[in-house]
Amino acid sequence: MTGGRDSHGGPGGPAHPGPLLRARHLTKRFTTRAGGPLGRKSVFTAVDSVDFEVFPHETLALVGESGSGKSTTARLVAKLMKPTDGTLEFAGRDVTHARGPDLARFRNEVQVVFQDPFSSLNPRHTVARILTAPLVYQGLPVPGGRRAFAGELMERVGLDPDHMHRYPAQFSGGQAQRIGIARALAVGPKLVICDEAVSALDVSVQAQVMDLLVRLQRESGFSYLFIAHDLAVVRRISHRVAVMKQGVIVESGPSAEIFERPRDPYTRALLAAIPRIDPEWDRRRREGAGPGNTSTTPSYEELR
Amino acid sequence: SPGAEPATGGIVQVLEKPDFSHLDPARGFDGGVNNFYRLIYRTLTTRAAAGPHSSGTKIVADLATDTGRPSDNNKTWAFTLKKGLFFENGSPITSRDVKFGVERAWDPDAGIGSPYAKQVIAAPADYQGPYRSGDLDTIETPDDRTVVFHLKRSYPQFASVAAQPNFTPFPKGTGAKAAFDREPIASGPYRVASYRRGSALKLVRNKHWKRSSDPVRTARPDGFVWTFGLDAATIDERLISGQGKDINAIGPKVQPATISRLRTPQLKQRTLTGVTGCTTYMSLNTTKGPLRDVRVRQAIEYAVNKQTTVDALGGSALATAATSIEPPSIPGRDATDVYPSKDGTGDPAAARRLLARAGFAKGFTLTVDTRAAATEQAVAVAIQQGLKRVGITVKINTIDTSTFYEVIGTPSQQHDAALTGWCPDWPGGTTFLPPLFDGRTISAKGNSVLSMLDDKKIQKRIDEIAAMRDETAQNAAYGKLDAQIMKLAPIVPLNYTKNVVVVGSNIAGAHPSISYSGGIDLVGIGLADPKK
Amino acid sequence: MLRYVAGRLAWVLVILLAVCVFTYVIFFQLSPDPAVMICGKTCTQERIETIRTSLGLDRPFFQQLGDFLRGIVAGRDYGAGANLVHCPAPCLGYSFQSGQSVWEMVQQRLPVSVTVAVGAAVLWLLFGILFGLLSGVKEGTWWDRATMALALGGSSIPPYVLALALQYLLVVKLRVLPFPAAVPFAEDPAVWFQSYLMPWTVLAVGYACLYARLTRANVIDTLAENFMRTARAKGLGPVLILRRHALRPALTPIVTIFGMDFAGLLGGALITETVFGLNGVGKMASDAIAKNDQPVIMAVTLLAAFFVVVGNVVVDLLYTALDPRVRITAS
Amino acid sequence: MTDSPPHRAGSDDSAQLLAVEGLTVTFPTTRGPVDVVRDNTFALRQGETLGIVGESGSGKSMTALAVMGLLPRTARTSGSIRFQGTELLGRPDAELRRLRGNVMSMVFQDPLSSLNPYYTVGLQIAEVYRCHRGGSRRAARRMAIEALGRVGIPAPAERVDRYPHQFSGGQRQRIMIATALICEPALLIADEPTTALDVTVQSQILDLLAELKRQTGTGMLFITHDLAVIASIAQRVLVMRDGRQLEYADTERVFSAPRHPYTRMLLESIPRIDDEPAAPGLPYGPGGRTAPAPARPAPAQEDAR
Amino acid sequence: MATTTLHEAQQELPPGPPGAAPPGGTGRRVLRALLHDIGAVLSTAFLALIVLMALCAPLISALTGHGPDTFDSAAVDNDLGGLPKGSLGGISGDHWLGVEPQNGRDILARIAYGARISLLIAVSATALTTVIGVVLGLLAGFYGRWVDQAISRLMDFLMAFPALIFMIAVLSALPAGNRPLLLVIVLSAFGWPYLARVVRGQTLTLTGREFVEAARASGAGSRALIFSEILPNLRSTIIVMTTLAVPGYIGTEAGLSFLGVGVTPPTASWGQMIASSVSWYQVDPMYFVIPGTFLFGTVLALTVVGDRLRHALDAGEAS
Ligand SMILES: Nc1ncnc2c1ncn2[C@@H]1O[C@H](COP(=O)(O)OP(=O)(O)OP(=O)(O)O)[C@@H](O)[C@H]1O
Ligand SMILES: Nc1ncnc2c1ncn2[C@@H]1O[C@H](COP(=O)(O)OP(=O)(O)OP(=O)(O)O)[C@@H](O)[C@H]1O
Ligand SMILES: [Mg+2]
Ligand SMILES: [Mg+2]
Repeated sequence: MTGGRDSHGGPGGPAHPGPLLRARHLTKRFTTRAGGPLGRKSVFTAVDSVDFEVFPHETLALVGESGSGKSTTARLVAKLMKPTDGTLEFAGRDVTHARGPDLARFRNEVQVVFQDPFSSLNPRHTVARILTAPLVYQGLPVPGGRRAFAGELMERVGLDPDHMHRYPAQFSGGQAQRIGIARALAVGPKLVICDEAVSALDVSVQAQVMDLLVRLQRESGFSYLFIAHDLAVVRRISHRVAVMKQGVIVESGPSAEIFERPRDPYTRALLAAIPRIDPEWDRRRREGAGPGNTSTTPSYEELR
Repeated sequence: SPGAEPATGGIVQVLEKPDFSHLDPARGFDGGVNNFYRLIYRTLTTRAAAGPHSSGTKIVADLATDTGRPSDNNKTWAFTLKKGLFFENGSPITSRDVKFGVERAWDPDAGIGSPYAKQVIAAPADYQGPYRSGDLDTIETPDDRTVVFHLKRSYPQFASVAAQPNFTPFPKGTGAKAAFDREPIASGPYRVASYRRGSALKLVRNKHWKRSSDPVRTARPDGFVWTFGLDAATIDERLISGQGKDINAIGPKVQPATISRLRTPQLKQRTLTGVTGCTTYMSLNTTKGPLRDVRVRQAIEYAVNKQTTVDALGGSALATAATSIEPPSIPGRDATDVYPSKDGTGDPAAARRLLARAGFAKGFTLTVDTRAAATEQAVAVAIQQGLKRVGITVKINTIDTSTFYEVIGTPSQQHDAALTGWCPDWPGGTTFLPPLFDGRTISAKGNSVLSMLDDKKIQKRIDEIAAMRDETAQNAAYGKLDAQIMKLAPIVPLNYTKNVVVVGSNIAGAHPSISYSGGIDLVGIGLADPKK
Repeated sequence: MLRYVAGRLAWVLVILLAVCVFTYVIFFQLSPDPAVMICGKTCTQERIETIRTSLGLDRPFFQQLGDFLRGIVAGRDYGAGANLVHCPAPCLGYSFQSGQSVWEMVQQRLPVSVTVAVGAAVLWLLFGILFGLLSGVKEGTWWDRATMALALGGSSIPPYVLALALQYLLVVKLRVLPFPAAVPFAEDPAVWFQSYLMPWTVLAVGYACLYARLTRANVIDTLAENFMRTARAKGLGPVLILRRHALRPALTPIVTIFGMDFAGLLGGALITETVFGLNGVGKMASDAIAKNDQPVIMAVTLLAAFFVVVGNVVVDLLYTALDPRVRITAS
Repeated sequence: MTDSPPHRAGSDDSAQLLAVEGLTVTFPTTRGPVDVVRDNTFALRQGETLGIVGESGSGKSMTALAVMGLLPRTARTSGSIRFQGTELLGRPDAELRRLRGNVMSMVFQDPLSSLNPYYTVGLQIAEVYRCHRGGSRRAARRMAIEALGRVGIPAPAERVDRYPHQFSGGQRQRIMIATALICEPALLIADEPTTALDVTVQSQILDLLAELKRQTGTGMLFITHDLAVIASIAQRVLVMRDGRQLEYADTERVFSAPRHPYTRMLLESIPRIDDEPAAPGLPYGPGGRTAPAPARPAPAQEDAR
Repeated sequence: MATTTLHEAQQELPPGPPGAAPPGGTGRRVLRALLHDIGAVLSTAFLALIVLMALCAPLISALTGHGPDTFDSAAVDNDLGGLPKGSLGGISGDHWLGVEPQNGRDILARIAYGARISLLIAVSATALTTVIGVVLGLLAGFYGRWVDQAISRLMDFLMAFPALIFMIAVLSALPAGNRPLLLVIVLSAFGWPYLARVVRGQTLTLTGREFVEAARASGAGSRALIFSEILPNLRSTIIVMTTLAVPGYIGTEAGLSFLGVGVTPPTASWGQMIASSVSWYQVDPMYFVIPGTFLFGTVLALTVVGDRLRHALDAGEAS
């Protein structure tokens, strides 16, 4: 499904060259065997002929049922997994079978934040090394030296730069997740694939990180493929949303449209299931804080 | 005591390192297996049994009634078989069986043992043994008990040749396809009951052997059991500790490290020392570099410290420094040392003088081929240290044991010098000096004249001595020739080795025999108390 | 899967063939002439030639190799006339030294080697893994330090020394064991066990030390994994946690080594067999080397190669079966 | 879920399940010991759910692990943890073992690394049951399939024999939950159990937990960042920051009248689905993307919000 | 020693400038941890002593007046098979560590000279084996497909040969030349597949791990993936295999020297000393005990240093 483009940011802008990323009929089938290597073979289609585009400066959110193939799609888009079928275009180039320098360029421009924070960090590397690794791997200079660079990145995502020489296992889940985000930002990519990148963060840190992401988008023009379950987060950050179910994109469109006028029953079910805080409590709190006086809410920085 | 008269009965255990090379007497030919052959095979003549009063070197009649009757200037030898001789299957031993046994020496497959029959007995050039070429006309069997050999040339020591293992009789036609290596046909007091190659061999009595027909073999025990494949240190350990059946056991030469353990009275009593009759020597390749100069070779003779080579072999208990090529066990030997020094420690001053005269005052480098075995390497290092005293640098070239003799026996491959030894096939100069110094026999492969000495005078003398009729005079002449050769310094005799063995406490009748490299003569051995 | 196994087995054949050719070149072409050795000390050129002819050494190299290979597959004839011998398949030739059929020799000796190897393997797996596991779990304690120092000592002692020392202690001094001998099991199980005990021990010590250290290192690594915490959170007993959750990840690399070691031993434990005078394949090999008995060397090499190569196939299969993650990446 | 009657602090009508007092967790680091949990005190009754919220890295997981007795070996713990009236701290591991997985169980935060990659998920679920309740392999397997089905894994009978890496993030998380629930524990510690789940599955899981609570009176320590979830299932809330307890009160009180400014800030930061998108005007327009992205993002100067 | 260099190699990213290095910098921290560990300090001291001894072997000879090859017939009893005179294998003021039986060579001098050969051969063979084994194992495990096929089949082929038999065959066929070098080459040629197979197996597992995938997504080339991501996770196995390889190679060298294809006599090597002392173990136990102690001490020291190093590195990452 290509989905209709909405007014804000359609390819109509003359300076705009077209989609940054275009996935066509992306399909992934897994072959599994039950009960050992000699077991019965079964084929499972995790991603089924999925089409979508991500435009420059745009955030496409991918939401959907757990196990619907979002992470698999992310892996396919990041070229970490060979698609069974379909093509992938990046900045106008077909990168489905990119190798060598083409692939290196692609890697420079596309970064990934993984869903599972600890598993995606090398247990034998210090944070400093993890954070500088993308630059080192891509043969780029580390601006300001390793320490300063890593320290700054850590600060940006709200981590204590003093912990730079710790190993992943010494961090909490949310901290590890932020290390993953910081790593993705290290090289200044064009597209960042965020697979549940903020799910393990408390709301204030989450807000800080999302602000960072948005600011980067504004300043440096990042695009995001943003996978999340928290629809409020999705609503806040995304321009367009694609809803996945059982390997298929069931609905996609501009964020506002999806949230306000969901068409697919599954989307509707999703929106309906969002847990909400008793509005009465909210009201009472606001009142307690004094009418119109929001300044009693301390900023994150103040609390530190 | 091990020298006492053994009782009848019991089983003698023999602990051994490697298995026998061949049970087929036409194929096997070394001290160990020759000793064993006498238990199951009989030959026309044989050596007397070693004993308290016998060194075990005298040739005596065995199957034959006497040690042979020569005629035609020692070129024709006739033997008559005793009466009442049988194979293990009960069939009588005839002169044709003897002839057939000897003929097998010409078979290209089987005849790899003692070379003397082929060397001495006349035969057509293309004769290839009984299996391929049939009968050999030069061995006649006029009747069942007479066999007559026609020789190529006069050979006064043919009685010794007739004692070689390949003069064992076999029923005509048997023994093809190496059958005897598996199932020998016994003519001696024992027969092979079972044989697992590499692990065990069992001998039991041969019922058809008549004690009356055999003055040499006492055959006291009821049988023998060989255990092969044991580790040298383990054998020493077993014999010393003497547990269980090991009190009835004998074994090979002990390791040098064991010598110092044999000091207790009980062990001293169980320790036997025999002379191997062999000389360890270093050959000097007279065709190479500085060694072409006889003075250089003589200098080396002086420079070597023979005493340290003795130490390397295990000290005074296992070897003595050599003074001449022939070891003391050879009749007619002349003991005078051509290059005398105190205790055989060498005379570096004399060596330096000779070297200076030859123009090698600064020394040179000498490459010595050595077998890859601990003792040989130790000897090589000892020589290295000795020659270092006069400025000669020795480079030790270690050669894998399995190929050592082939390499040094190939003149194109051997280096300046080689460390090896020689044992005579029977006591006398005949099988000692000519094989080592007759330059006419130098061959491109399998050469035994390692010194490459090609001296006409010596060759002439060898021929003269070979032509002598009287064996004693012959041996005396060889003794003189020994000194004559030594003046040319083609080899450096290093030491005469000894064989020290420990026997089980119940072993009796054990006497070392020079004929079998100082090993205990098996024909006289037995147990003191068979019931133990 | 089946295709994979078939492919690997085909490779086994290819590798064995390559080993065959290589061994043939090294031992029959580069090494000195066996005929001269057989010929003995008083030897003539023509005798050497005759021996060469009868051994077939005078023929062109490829013909010899071809004959050899054909012999393995289909059997072959040796000699001519009255001396003609038919050697049925699998024919590995006849020993230059003893004239015995090499195949028979192998058949006789293999049981001894297998007994030695299996017994030792049981011992070293048992002790190596047990001690490694305990040390890994008790990392840093005195027990760990002591065990690991012991393991180092064990791997620094040459087996030869250990063998003699054990023999001196247990057999000569304490007299609790007999001198080792290759007693068949059927003859007397008790004596069989007693006489193999020392060879097993000596052979096992070195391996046990290596395995203990490896197991320890892997166990320590595994214990640091998050899933070990899960296992504890489940309230599983320490034995079950170790046996199931720690051992399998820790032992997968050891399976690789074990396959190689064990297969290598089936080709004969050279030193142990020699020291204890056990007439196994290893002893046969060392004797053959000492005498340059090429057909025997060839056979031992092929035998050892066969076990090792097949062992490697088994290990690879086991590995994929043991570690489910490998399957997807290896395919 | 919100309709379950909130427990009042100090009411004695139901048994005290867990009482934590002055819990402090210290890690030795290269720069000296660091307290990651400081003097934490809270209690939990049967059938009650205590929600723990707080800043990332504030020691929530460490508190949970301390209760389970599963802190890393290097950690030092002090204070008191009483479970069903008995002190857990200092109890020999063998005794704790009988409790773990059986009467108290835990869902870990990082599901992939918390599952053993060498075994099928079926075995990993079943082994808890067999360890504590015994029974045949078959029966345990059936239990595992059933448990998988209950947490909403499609085709459980087929997937029971798969390995962890073959599941999606949310599925792994549900496998962890299934494992923790199989023995119907008295105390369930859930460390961000639903972060990887979409809201439909999440509500399904929350229903499941509520059901369990109703049936067996399970007490729950529920760690999450999703305040809406807390609001809907927890009777009491503990707010943590920097290892310290900032606030500990009834849910309603915390949400309607937070005492600590941090709590208030947290509540203000909750993204709301009905909010206007934060980044409405897209920054790209003509010439929007001229300068290349800097290799290093500039340090944060101000709160962008 | 081999393990030390291995670790230094793994520290691929150089630590910051010395002045600016943080107190928690890996290099410093590890060094500090090692200095605080008495075992590590003692072991390093012992290794340094051995190296010093090897380097100063001629000095030691000059000091004691005994070269490594000089015979001393007076020190052994010719009539007792060459047993050293005096107790404890002839230890005396003249011969500090006693003499060899049969020829009376000074054991101290031979130990010192032997250290040169043995350590040179064992350490370089270990280093070479480790490098080849680890690299090829990693490549095979990481790339799979034809690379794996090629490397694995080569390993199969090399491992198929009974190593000892073939070392003998190959070495005796090769020209004498530089023996220690040849030994190192041959030992390594037959030794690496053993390590490589283990490494390959573990690499197979690690390649599928998510952090490798993450590094790939960060733009890591295969080389970086293999050497910076996977290799550090193989540390434990490599350390164990490497430390145990040292005595193994010393033993093999001894065996080969004994069979005449190793170093040529009279060159001393520890292995050769141990091998020839074996038969004297009862009557002159010191002859075995002394070189044996040196070998054991060296291996122990190597392991302790390797172990402590790993520990110091791990100190940070243990959870
Ligand atoms: N092994 C360790 N050594 C030192 N500090 C550690 C160790 N493990 C965790 N920490 C620190 O302890 C603090 C608390 O961690 P914890 O995992 O409890 O946080 P959390 O509240 O669960 O956070 P999140 O919501 O991000 O999971 C963190 O700051 C973390 O860096
Ligand atoms: N290696 C694999 N082998 C077999 N099946 C797999 C494999 N990896 C994923 N799957 C299946 O593919 C489907 C999609 O997985 P994916 O990880 O993409 O889901 P997701 O949308 O990211 O879900 P979640 O939100 O729970 O993370 C799942 O049903 C999963 O079980
Ligand atoms: Mg996912
Ligand atoms: Mg946490």
